[in-house]
Amino acid sequence: MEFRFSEEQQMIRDTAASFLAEVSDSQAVRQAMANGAGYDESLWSRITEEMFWHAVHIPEKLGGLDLGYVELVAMLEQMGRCLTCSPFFSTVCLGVNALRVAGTEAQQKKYLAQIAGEGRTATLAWTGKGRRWDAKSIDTTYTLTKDGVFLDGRLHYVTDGHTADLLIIAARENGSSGEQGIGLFIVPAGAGGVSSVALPTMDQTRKQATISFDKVQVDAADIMRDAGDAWPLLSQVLDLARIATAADQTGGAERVLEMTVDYIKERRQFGRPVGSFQAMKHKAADMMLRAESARSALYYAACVADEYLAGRGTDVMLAEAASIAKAYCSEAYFFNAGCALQMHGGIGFTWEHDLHLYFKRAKSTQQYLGDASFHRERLARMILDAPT
Amino acid sequence: MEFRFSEEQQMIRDTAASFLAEVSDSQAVRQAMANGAGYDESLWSRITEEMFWHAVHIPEKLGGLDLGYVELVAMLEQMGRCLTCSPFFSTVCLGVNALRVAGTEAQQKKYLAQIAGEGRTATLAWTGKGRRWDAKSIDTTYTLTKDGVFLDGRLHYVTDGHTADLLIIAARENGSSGEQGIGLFIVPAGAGGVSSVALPTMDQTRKQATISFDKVQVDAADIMRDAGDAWPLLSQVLDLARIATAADQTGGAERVLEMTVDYIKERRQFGRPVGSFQAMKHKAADMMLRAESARSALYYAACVADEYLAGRGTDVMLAEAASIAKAYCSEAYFFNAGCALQMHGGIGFTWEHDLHLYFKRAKSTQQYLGDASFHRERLARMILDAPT
Amino acid sequence: MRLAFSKDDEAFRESIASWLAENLSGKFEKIRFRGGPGDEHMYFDERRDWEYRLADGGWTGVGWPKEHGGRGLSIEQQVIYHEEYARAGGPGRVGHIGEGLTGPMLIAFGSAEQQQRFLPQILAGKELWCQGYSEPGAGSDLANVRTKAVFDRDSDRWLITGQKIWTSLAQESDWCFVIARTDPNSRGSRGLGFFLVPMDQPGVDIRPIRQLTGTSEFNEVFFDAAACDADCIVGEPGDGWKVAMGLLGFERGVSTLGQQMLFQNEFNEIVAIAEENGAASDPTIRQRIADAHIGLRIMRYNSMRTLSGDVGDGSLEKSAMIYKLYWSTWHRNLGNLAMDVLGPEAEIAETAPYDLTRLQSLFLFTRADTIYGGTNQIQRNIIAERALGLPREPRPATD
Amino acid sequence: MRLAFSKDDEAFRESIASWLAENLSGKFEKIRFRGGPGDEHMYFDERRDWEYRLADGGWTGVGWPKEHGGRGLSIEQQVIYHEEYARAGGPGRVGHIGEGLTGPMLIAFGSAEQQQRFLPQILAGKELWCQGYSEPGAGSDLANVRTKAVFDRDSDRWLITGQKIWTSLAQESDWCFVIARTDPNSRGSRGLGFFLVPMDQPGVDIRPIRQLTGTSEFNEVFFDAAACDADCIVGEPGDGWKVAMGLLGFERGVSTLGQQMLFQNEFNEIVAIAEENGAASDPTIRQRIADAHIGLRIMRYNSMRTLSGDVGDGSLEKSAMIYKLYWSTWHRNLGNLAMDVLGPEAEIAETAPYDLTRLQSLFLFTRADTIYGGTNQIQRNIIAERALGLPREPRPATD
Repeated sequence: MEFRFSEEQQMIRDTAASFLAEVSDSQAVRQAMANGAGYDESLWSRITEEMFWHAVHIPEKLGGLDLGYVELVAMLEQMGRCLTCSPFFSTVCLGVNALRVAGTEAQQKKYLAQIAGEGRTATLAWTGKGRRWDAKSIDTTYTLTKDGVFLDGRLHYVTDGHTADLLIIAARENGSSGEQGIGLFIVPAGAGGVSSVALPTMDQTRKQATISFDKVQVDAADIMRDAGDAWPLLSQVLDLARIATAADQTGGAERVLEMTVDYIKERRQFGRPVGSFQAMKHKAADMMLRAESARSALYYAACVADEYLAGRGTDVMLAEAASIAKAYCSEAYFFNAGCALQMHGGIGFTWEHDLHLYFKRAKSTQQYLGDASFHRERLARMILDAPT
Repeated sequence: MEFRFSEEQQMIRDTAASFLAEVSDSQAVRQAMANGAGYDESLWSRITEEMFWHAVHIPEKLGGLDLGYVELVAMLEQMGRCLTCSPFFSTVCLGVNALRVAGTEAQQKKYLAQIAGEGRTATLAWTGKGRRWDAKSIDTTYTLTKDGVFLDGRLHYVTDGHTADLLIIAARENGSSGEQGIGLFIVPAGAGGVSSVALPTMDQTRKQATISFDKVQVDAADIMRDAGDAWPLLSQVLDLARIATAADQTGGAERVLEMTVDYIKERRQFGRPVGSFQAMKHKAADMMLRAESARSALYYAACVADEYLAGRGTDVMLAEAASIAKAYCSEAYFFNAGCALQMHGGIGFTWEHDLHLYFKRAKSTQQYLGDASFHRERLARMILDAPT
Repeated sequence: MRLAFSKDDEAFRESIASWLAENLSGKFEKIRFRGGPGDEHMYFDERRDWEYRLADGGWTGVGWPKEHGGRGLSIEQQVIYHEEYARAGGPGRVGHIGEGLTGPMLIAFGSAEQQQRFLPQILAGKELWCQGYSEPGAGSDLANVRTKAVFDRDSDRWLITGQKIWTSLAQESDWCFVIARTDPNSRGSRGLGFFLVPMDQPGVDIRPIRQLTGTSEFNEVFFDAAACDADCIVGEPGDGWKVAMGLLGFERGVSTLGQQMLFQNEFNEIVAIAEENGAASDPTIRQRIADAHIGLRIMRYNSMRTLSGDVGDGSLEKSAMIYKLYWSTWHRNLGNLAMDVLGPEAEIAETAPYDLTRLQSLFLFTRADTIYGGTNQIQRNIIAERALGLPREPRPATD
Repeated sequence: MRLAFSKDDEAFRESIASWLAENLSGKFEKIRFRGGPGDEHMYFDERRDWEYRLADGGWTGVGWPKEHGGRGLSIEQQVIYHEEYARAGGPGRVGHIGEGLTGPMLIAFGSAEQQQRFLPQILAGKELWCQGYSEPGAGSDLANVRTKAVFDRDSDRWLITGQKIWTSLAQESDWCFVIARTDPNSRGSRGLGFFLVPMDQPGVDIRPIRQLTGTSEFNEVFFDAAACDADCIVGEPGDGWKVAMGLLGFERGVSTLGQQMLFQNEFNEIVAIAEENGAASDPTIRQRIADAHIGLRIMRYNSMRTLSGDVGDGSLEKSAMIYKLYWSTWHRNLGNLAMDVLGPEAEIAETAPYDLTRLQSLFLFTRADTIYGGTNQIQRNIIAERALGLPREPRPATD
């Protein structure tokens, strides 16, 4: 048992911090969020070619760095601190995870190598319109015919869905319901019958698209594992993505605290720094409690993800750790960002100040893949309704 | 529209305050809570003979004062401030209300006159063991035979159930469920087959008993209105009792704020009154916001109760106002009492200090007749599930 | 205590309701429910026309005394007026600062000449007002005013120089009331004057502030020797703080009930969405919707108690003093609830690049509710010190 | 980072688990899960016997260095020890103050003679300790010590006079460590001494404090020229504050994990009740149970991070500094949850007149968690000033 970054992990974290300070400052973020793709191509090239981060947990034999989830999380935390705009999350935390969890050996060989080697981007699309994040939200259908598998439907809230090269699609067998009949499929973005529409979003640093499937034919080789029974696999992919999201949130929750502490040390009112008022100090202490606890929840979940990906942990452990991290970090980030806005007063309300970007990202990540109340109910099922 | 005490109401409130200051101080409360009955007989005599409060909203023709719910609430608020121990709540807010709402003319004539004239006490018993406060909690049964009606079962959490002269019992027709098959019955405490056990309670200022019914025969004349279909009537009685409870809570929520403000003005630490620290001041402000808002919710509900008892308001209006008041005042009192304990530090933790009596009463009244979450769900049904 | 309105009052309700039904239609149909906080920039011209229509009908200044051209309505009828106005979807009033602040301030502190000069124009909807209170660097420390007013004997005018911030509707306004320092050697709340400054002059420069919503309801206003006639100071030099504080008190009047009806409309919109998208069956959302409902009802009861002058135990003071803290917190929570009812759909904006939906604007804009007009922290200080008598923060030994 | 324990550590786990299974039985069966906070007065004699049994097995002072008679376990094995102890229902330790505070304090600050005199007795469970820190009137202002220590040359002893409060287990203790003022002209944290005072002497008077639970875990202790041998001062006169502050630091060690296992037992009891009485199907209770679960797990991860010495960004300091605020708030909420899971049944006490159930005691006793050992307000000040570097409250200009 050792619950701290190793020296190597520490180095990865520090490298990420200094790289991002250079390439993902406020100006870079604002440029990226205003462009249609939602990220800067040249930054993505530097990430994939110079840093090779996108291959962080792709196995060595497929051209990856073969590092673990703790290392991934260390990078994501720094990206959260900087509001980095890139297809990193969708490609690595949705695409690579889905391939690692649900891809056949052949699919992994082909697609993970493509991602590692060519910097291709990927994403996962699975929900229909609505406010659910469970199996019932899946309403795109697949139909098995003598000519192969066909996908039909519209997928919503797809992170980077308008730019990803590779789409991993969850669909349900026509007529199935709930957790039954779910299949996962790999579809190139350019396949016939696929169309995507980018949507304007309140949080401009995390782009979303709607993707429509009109009788899209899927190669037999691109049907992922356990088709018809793939909900458990998808659920594990989602849990890995939740831990990744919690990393972004933890970084943001820390960063807004720092911004606030810096501000209230300097800002003077009534003849003294506002940071000397107890109301400010106590709120800052509450923020730190949350930021530190978010880190603990996150690092633990990252360790569990490592165990799981190494085949040593169970899906139940993964689900529990992911729900704890996502529930806690979602609330911590939103709480901290809200306090930060309040403690900055009017200045934090301006477009020029970066705070609103954090506040909006706190809200969008809070909702994404289930908010705290969703995950608490999920944990309650594990605690209270589990067969004894 | 006038939303303030009239001069007469103000006078009633002031009279109550000064009377209770004399007869229901800390020492009186501590003596009463330590004795078996839970109240001091001589205080009850003064209330019934000298003040005539127990007859506050009994019609004049039956020997009562014929005042309204606003006046009743004004008294209860003062009792809450003083933690007064007496069978006032059970007799007036359960017994009299039940007779007014569900009693036949003959029953009102007989029993309200008994209460007004002889100071007899009464209570309402309706729930079985468990944590529900809806119709499903009723599990005492009544059976119609050729010899009359027979009651069987055990009733829990009965306020003053071990001392009340008159029991009003809710029971369900054998085999019925939910809101169907409910009847209300008047049973003298001494009737054959009735036995009661007083229970030790965490809040010693509000006594409870369990009452057992073993084939208790009820006079035909003591079957209350709408037997078999009396849930709506019972529900209205409960709503009136909830408003009365909210009055007790409002009084308590105000009183603990005052105690705290007095204490933190005097208590010095770090060379200054602790009340000059922002953490204390802001908490006190939050307490005041709740105490004032509790009053508003309470007085509004009292007005609605008056309208209802005068035949001008609907049961839906009553239910809404009661749930708003009970939800808000329950949380306000518990919040304020909890803050008061924290702000008093060690001294508030001692048996000798009265604060714990308020804290415990805040908890017991919070639970009684449904906590805030129960009432919010009830309101949600009105807001969201009502047929449009 | 009684809840019912008198027959006269109910008849009055009928008259305003039918007037609104008749007039708030046709070309005004599209401005129904628009122009509230965070939406103030929308349909400005139409709402200006609507102000004239209201004035023609005699529905401006309904609470002002008759001798000043108002309608002199009783509290009850003002309550009814605001209820019906909001129920009908009456748009945010472009003249609300003039009617709600400048007018009552001039009635209380202005000279007869000032009253005659300005009040009729406000009632007619012809002159719009904005306010020049906050300054950059002052924030919650309102008395920390750096804007200067110097009397120029040559032109017989006050010349105002300084910077104000968070001024809404500055571009649309004809006049601005400005608090400025008349005694350059003074500090804090002494030595201030209260000025009525025309906006259409070279010395006034308005720069919109782009807010987190992407829109610009607020402005910075730069005064560079902006001129103000000698008779456009309210009271004497040095009276500025007194006038400013009196003016802040007007914000807690009957119009709070109108504000609450707008809140009710927002709440209803959220409930309708919850019923439509299934959020209404989520138990935690149900709790929060009920909680918002409770909060809004009690906000109303608090106001009714204040308006009825419930003075027992000094409660008038108390129920009025909690008002800002109460509503701002409630409203901020409502904005968050709106997003959580919507779920992931909450992220999707109206149109690219960044036109937000009304509920997104609500969510973001309500974060300012707990800041402007005295932050929640300042409100709690005021409550603790004035209503509860707790000691002030000791002055620091050294600055 | 890794979560797994080594094979050696797992073998160690096996050894302590089987020792406990073997020994915590028979006459000790009834003290399983007893004697925790709020329950410290229960089964004292049996728990004292249990302390001897632990000592015989070599299971006291497991974290103390070997050269001082301890077992010198690694952090990992201490974690395991506490986990297994709590899992087995090991009772609240009567010797916990000696083992957790006095021992480490003497090892850090005591003389060799003091170490030889006291440490073996603590390890053997033969001498029990209590603490004399708080004083009435001082509250959170710990440095406001009024108890005096005067050196009496005739008897070659220190004479202690003053009053301490909130001293738990005073009646059962052989020794008390006392912070007292050695320099009568000093104020605040200067001029204090740290004394080891025998309790069984005429100058010591113990008066139980009846708490809101009706029970008396805490005491007032009056010292009236209580004698303390010259060699029973730790360090020099004037060193008292340094020793006291060092000692406070020991409270955040590995034993926090043991505390958490007790919390887990309480949580499990509440879950079992919820499953039995139907609360488990109440959506708001489900949310709160899940939240308590989340809170407890993260409390553990926070401790693991502290114990692993995660020093990146000074986080060691940070994760340790939030500990008290975190657990006290969590525990208080758990007490409230227990009541709400029980519903109306929560009111019913064990037996008349006023013997409370364990969960009622939990509910009431946890209200003290956020007060003693530094209130939540003090904790937030410390976090803000020491971890975040925010300015101290300015000293008042006049007192």
